[in-house]
Amino acid sequence: MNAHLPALQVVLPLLAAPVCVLLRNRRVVGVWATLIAWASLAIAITMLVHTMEHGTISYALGGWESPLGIELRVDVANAFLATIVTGIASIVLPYGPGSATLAIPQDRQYLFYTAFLLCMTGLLGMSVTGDAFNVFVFVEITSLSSYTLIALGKGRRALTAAFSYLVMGTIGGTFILLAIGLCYQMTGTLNMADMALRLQPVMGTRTVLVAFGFFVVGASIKLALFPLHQWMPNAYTHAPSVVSAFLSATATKVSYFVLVRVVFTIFGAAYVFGTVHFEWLLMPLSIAAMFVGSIAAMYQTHIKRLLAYSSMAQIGYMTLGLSMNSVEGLTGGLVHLFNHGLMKGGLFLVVANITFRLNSSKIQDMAGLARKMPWTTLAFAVGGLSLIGVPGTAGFISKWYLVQAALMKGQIWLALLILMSSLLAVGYVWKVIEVMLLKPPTKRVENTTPAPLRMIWPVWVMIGSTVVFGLWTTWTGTVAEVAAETLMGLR
Amino acid sequence: MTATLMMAAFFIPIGVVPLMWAARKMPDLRDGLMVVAGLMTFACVVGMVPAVSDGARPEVLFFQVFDGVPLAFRLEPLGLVYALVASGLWVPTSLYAFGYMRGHGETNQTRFFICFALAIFAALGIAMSANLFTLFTFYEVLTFSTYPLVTHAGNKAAKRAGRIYLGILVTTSVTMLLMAILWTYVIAGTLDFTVGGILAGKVDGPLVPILLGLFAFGAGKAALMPFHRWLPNAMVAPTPVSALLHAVAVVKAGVFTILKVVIYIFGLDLLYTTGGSDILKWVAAATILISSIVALRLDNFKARLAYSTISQLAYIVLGAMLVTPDSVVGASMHIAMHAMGKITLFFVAGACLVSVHKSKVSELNGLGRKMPIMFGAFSIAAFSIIGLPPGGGSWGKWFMALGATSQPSDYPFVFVYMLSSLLAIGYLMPIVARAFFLPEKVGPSTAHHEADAHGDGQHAQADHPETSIEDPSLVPVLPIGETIRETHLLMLGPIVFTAAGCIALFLLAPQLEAFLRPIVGGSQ
Amino acid sequence: MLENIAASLPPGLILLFGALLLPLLPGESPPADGSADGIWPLSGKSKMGMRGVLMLLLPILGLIQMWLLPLGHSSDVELFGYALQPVRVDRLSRIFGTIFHIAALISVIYSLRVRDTLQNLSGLAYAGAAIGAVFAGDLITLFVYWELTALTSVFLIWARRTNRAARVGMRYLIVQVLSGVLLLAGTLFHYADTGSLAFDLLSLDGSIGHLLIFLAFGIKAAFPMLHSWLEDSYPEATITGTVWMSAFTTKMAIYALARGFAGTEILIPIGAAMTAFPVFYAVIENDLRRVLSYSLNNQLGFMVVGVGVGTELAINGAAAHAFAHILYKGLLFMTMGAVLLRAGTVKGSDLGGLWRKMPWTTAFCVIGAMAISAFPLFSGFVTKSMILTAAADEGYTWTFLILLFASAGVLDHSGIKIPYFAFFAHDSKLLPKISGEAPRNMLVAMAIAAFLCIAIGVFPAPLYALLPYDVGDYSAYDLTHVVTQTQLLLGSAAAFVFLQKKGWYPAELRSTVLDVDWVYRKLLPGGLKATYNAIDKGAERTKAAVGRAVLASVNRFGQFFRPGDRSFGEPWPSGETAMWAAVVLVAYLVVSIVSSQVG
Amino acid sequence: MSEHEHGLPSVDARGVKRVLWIFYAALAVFIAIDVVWFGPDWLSNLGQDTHHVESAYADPAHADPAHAAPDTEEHWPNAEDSPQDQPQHPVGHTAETRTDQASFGGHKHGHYAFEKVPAFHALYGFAGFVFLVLAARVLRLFVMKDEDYYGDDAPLDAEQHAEDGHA
Repeated sequence: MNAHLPALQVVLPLLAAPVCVLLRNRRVVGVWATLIAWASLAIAITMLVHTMEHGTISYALGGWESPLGIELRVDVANAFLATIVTGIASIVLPYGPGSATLAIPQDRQYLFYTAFLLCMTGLLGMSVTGDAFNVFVFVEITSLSSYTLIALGKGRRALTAAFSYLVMGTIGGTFILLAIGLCYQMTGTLNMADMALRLQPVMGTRTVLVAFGFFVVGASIKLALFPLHQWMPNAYTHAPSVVSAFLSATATKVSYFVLVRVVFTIFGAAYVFGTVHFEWLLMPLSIAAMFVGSIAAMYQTHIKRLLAYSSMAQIGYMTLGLSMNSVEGLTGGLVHLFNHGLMKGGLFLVVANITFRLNSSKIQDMAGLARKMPWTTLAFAVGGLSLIGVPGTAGFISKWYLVQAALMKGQIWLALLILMSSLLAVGYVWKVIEVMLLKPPTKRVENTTPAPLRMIWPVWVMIGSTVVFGLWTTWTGTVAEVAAETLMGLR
Repeated sequence: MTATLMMAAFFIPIGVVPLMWAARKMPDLRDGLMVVAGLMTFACVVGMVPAVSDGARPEVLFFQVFDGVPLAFRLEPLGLVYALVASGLWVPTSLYAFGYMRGHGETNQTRFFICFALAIFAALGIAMSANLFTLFTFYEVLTFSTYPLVTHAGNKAAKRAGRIYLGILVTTSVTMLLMAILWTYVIAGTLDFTVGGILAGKVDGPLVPILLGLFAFGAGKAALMPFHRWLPNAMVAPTPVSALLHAVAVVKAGVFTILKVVIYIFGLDLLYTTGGSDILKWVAAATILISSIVALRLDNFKARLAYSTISQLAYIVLGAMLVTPDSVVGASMHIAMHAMGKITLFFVAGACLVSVHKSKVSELNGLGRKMPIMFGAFSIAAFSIIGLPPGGGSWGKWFMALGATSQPSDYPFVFVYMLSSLLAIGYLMPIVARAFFLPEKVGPSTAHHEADAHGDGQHAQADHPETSIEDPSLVPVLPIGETIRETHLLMLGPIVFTAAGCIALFLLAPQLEAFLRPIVGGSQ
Repeated sequence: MLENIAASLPPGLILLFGALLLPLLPGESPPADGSADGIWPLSGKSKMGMRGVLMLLLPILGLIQMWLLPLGHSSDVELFGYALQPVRVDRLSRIFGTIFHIAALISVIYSLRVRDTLQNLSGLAYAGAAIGAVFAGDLITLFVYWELTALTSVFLIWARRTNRAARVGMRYLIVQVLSGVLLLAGTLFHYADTGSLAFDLLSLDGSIGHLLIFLAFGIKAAFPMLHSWLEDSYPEATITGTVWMSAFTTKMAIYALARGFAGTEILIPIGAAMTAFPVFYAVIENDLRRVLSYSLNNQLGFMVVGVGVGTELAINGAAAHAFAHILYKGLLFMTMGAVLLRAGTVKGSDLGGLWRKMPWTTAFCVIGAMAISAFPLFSGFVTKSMILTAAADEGYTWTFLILLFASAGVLDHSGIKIPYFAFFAHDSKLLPKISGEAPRNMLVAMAIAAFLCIAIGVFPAPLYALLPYDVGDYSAYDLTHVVTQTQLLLGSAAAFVFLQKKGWYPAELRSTVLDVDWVYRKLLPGGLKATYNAIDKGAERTKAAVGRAVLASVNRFGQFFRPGDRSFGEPWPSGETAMWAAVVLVAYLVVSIVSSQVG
Repeated sequence: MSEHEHGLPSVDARGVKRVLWIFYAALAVFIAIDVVWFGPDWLSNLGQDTHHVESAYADPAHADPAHAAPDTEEHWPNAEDSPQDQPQHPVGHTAETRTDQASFGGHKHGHYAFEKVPAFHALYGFAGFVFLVLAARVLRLFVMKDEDYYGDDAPLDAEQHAEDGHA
């Protein structure tokens, strides 16, 4: 049974998506999608446990053995990622109706679920596949469905945002396709593991160099690495909040994972860091992302855009972890991938609650909100503390690993930069908290009521888990460390 | 058994929070809950004293967080003293706070008291932590749980103060304290507080002062100059906050951290032999003197006390940096001594504000005639802060200064301690002189509400209502005889209690010293 | 059994804690405010009340208790592992303890009508602390009492309730506590050096600890240059406060010097200077209580010389002189207090002819003046001569001559100037306003002191029996002593007559006379103020400049990030983003090429 | 003039003179005692120094207090009241040298030759007093200032300079 899980993981949401179109009824569809997400989560967790205990699962799709056939290859890292994606989906989907009622006409809500499930399929596919071309396919599935999801947002700017994302996403996808093509040209295989083996003799060629370059830039666009992040703020701002929550927590993360895969599995650390010195490019860009993203966030007047820029900064931490080329660094990156998913997802859900009641995402409109929506405000505060990296929250754990990695490499200046950039988070988080806590309430706030319970509990599941995973790191820390070791080939 | 008590003491303050929230519509019940919780917590902490005094070191391990770094608690004498101070002063402060908050007609009292309980919870967490990670965790909890207290007034001044408060505390703790902790972790592979230190033999050369500096400045709550600005700014908070948190729990968390690091992370021998603390000694000495001089010139009552606190904290830091057994024990004793004295002073400052609407030193003329008990208590506490018998503060200073006689290069610090006593007289005794011996001024008083306590020119905003008595049973004066009109009993009681505590500490100092001696390897 | 009870209690504590009972007893509450010039009004009625009874009882009980302690009695305690000796009774401490109790009793009688209980409380506690100090057998106990004397006595100044008194009190307190902390620092060093805290002969042996302790004693003993706190504060205390203060602090310091630094030769020139320089100031000072303060300083000089000489005779002389001095100086301050009470001022320039209204006070003042001038048959004569003889015995010729000169000076400022300008000379304009003689309790107190001045002068034997060392057959009353001393006094007096007739004697002028306290009252504050202002101004300017610069740069910075056209906070057009993709790609290639060159 | 203003008699000039005469007489008597009683004694000893006790400090054993240290334990007579058990004084000097000087009468004694000069003390007192007063007058030129020179009577509030929250 376990052997079939990787296939099931991808196929289940893929098959469930068209069913949504058939069902149509928004309530039924909502329940259906939620069930699928939960089932996927169960599969992902099973895979994760299995891989932790028994090692990699390899599944030959259609019985065609690799390298000729398509291989689904699940190691701890893949399973970890799949768990994140399905986990976030499991929380966001039950929440969906609340947000959906606001943003999307009722008769078209089944489309939301369809697109959502397709998006999930793409993300899971990217997570579990061992085939390079498959990656491209799933990237495109993800991208196309997410354009749809973003375009579902209210107002015309959602369309422009989606379009802008489409343009950038297509460029990214094309770059990835180019890279795969070049690699195929050099190796004649599409299976990643096989490709890695066959690349070894031709490593010195320009073609490989360029192929890696295209991979890097393509993936960087997808994961919104500075300065290729431009699609992101608009997309997150204008998409329905629930979509922002899901995408911010998963899409960029999976893209990050693809980059990690490319670096370690296909090209290998020796080539990437030894020959090309990719870190010379990646590290400055990551640091710039950390600072520019946080500073830009500080100047935002809309809370969703603020969170989007914050995401850009947080992605900088992850890529920084990658650029350190050490188990600790990569562990930090992967832990942050998980933790940031939780907190940013949670925060976007908080925002969804607030905009649901206030019908505005302007920070100024939230004055005195603490008195009217205490639990929501508290959730924002906890999530914000996690972004800052206060101990006891998940954000602290990531920071700990990253700083530790920097110190172990003897790069004290880097450790200091990480810590200082995390301070900038205080700036943009507190900008909001101050308004919510200390400003006298506006009329709009005075007339509002707390969000309904069905919208509060998913928020608190996400936010609560940032606290849980901020103290109890056995799961995240260990898994991420094993995943990092697996990726780096140390296991 | 002791471990059970420890966990009880740890969980009661946070356990009472939901109950208080549930009772938010019934202020009397809510406040009663807090007092009960305070009494229970204190009882638990006191209950541990005999065992710890006999050498027990109760431990509780929650779970591993990082490799070799668990969330764990372990109580030793220094931590117990800090816990005793924080929990022991919680009850009187609660009572005082009821009188103050109601008498002053403050809003958002539930939020206030809940944050208060959280702060105590964090302080106890700090006191009992078994390693630097646990300590840092609760250190930050303390920072954030006190933010709503500092900004309680909600006006512009409070907002500004809140920014400075958070800005300095978070900046220092993240860029320096956390850096130092991680650095230590990378070097030593552990963060446990260990008798004799964990860094001995692992660091040398300039790394010792650098690391120690990161710790000392990183513990921004210790308000070592130049990271002291948050403390006077935090004085916009309601006085109970200034009293318990910004004179006791929060600032002591800073110096407690420094002491813990010096004793259990570096170890006295390492610092003494390498001279790693030489620079910081001078920083602390400069802080003592400069802040005292600033205090001399301040007219705002609470601001003056705040600078006095900065100076007193630097005493403790200097005591720690002298790294002799005597000075370290003295510094540890001074945590309790200063807490008891300074809380009294703040109580009096707050009572002046609530009862007679005076917030400036120059407005206190003649108040001692009206309120002899209160200002008598003030005088005793002031003696303690100055370091004069019969105030407990004199013993702390004795041991710290004794530590400075151990080597000639430290001799100047003996004089720093002595000179600072004189400066303390200069800024505290005029208050006594004015209150008791100058005729009361007639004319409009300038302070009507807390916002003015921070006299940066930004006066209260319109959103802060004029002082009104929320509860008519709490008229904030207690008439005794014809001319004497003391402050309300809910405030006067705690004031007398803590002032008596100053004298009690003077008498109990030998026991305290014997209790603390094991932390530097002395006999039980 | 009585002895056992007495032995369980350190001397001084009866006064110290008994005083705290005063406010608890029923008594007249003080009026709402002080009188116009800050002199606390005395009760109009002569009702003594419960408080008065207690006040009288305390010194008497204390004295009895002290005398029940046998010589050699000591109590030992261990504190922090230090061996402490809170009580040690020997002859030196007993004579000081005795006179302190007597002084307390006289002061109590003098203060009986003071309705400001705080003054009485402070005075009694102050006396208790001073008594405790002279029985302290270790340095920590000494320090505790040492500081307590400062803390309790400052209220006697502040009790005048004027701005001036508030200032003076602060200065006084700071100097007194400076002495205390020096003692503490010295104790620390002494302990670090020797591991002992016992208070015995310390001597100046070059160790920093002993030097600090010496300075601490020196401040309270008003050594030259360290003295001005005395002249600054004593005249500013309340009427009764000055009487209390004149007895204890300085004599406690003399005791401490005798205990710790007997025979320290540097004390001889110090003491000699102390006897000499204040007399010049006393001549030109207008405030008669300040004149007495200078005189007090001068008398301390004699004692310091005695301690410095350090022979048995000299120590005896110092102790005896302290004993006698407390009485006559107290007496003189009491008379001046009475004048201040009735006339409202003690400025020489404003007084004169008061003998008409206050004959008894005048008589007591003259007795005090004769005692301090050391006329034969008065107490000063039998004690001062011991010091002079001891100094001469040891061959300190110059010291001897200076002491002789100072004796002549004493006659001038205390013997002549005080009574002459207050009670005689030309009649004051204030005279009609003076209601009459001092209140009866004050007169009683003065009478007791005056009686003792004469009694000691006539029958010195009981005092001699109390002295630390056996006096042997020393007698002040041999013909040489009497003749020479009388000659000296009469010769000086003749000079006064001569100068007065010539019109050379300086007139009493309203003025302030500068002393070394100018340094910390004018020079330092002025300098500090200038520094502060400079710092403030500088800080303000820097703040403004930095503020502007920061604001400008933040604005510029913000322009770049704030949402708006072409800023970072706003997404760019897709084309531009695509261009950035190309840029990153190029950057990648550059990096990889460079790295391949390098690597 | 004060007589009328105060309604009180002023000091009687004759009374003062009478007192002064008594005073002069007393002075004369004491000088006479010196000259008549002690005079011959002085003349016979002219030019000789009287017994001059050497300073105890001339002896280094006495001068250096460290040598006295062994005695310090029992420095002050603690246990005993009786003279014969008097402990050693640290400086080591005793009352023995005083025995010949305690008598009332006989010859004038003193430590120094100059003391035996008749009326020395009277003259010294006179000269010293005149010097003192004249020197004080000179001193006055330097140290005398206005009565409110220090401004101590001003209200205390003037001393608060700093803005709160300064530094």
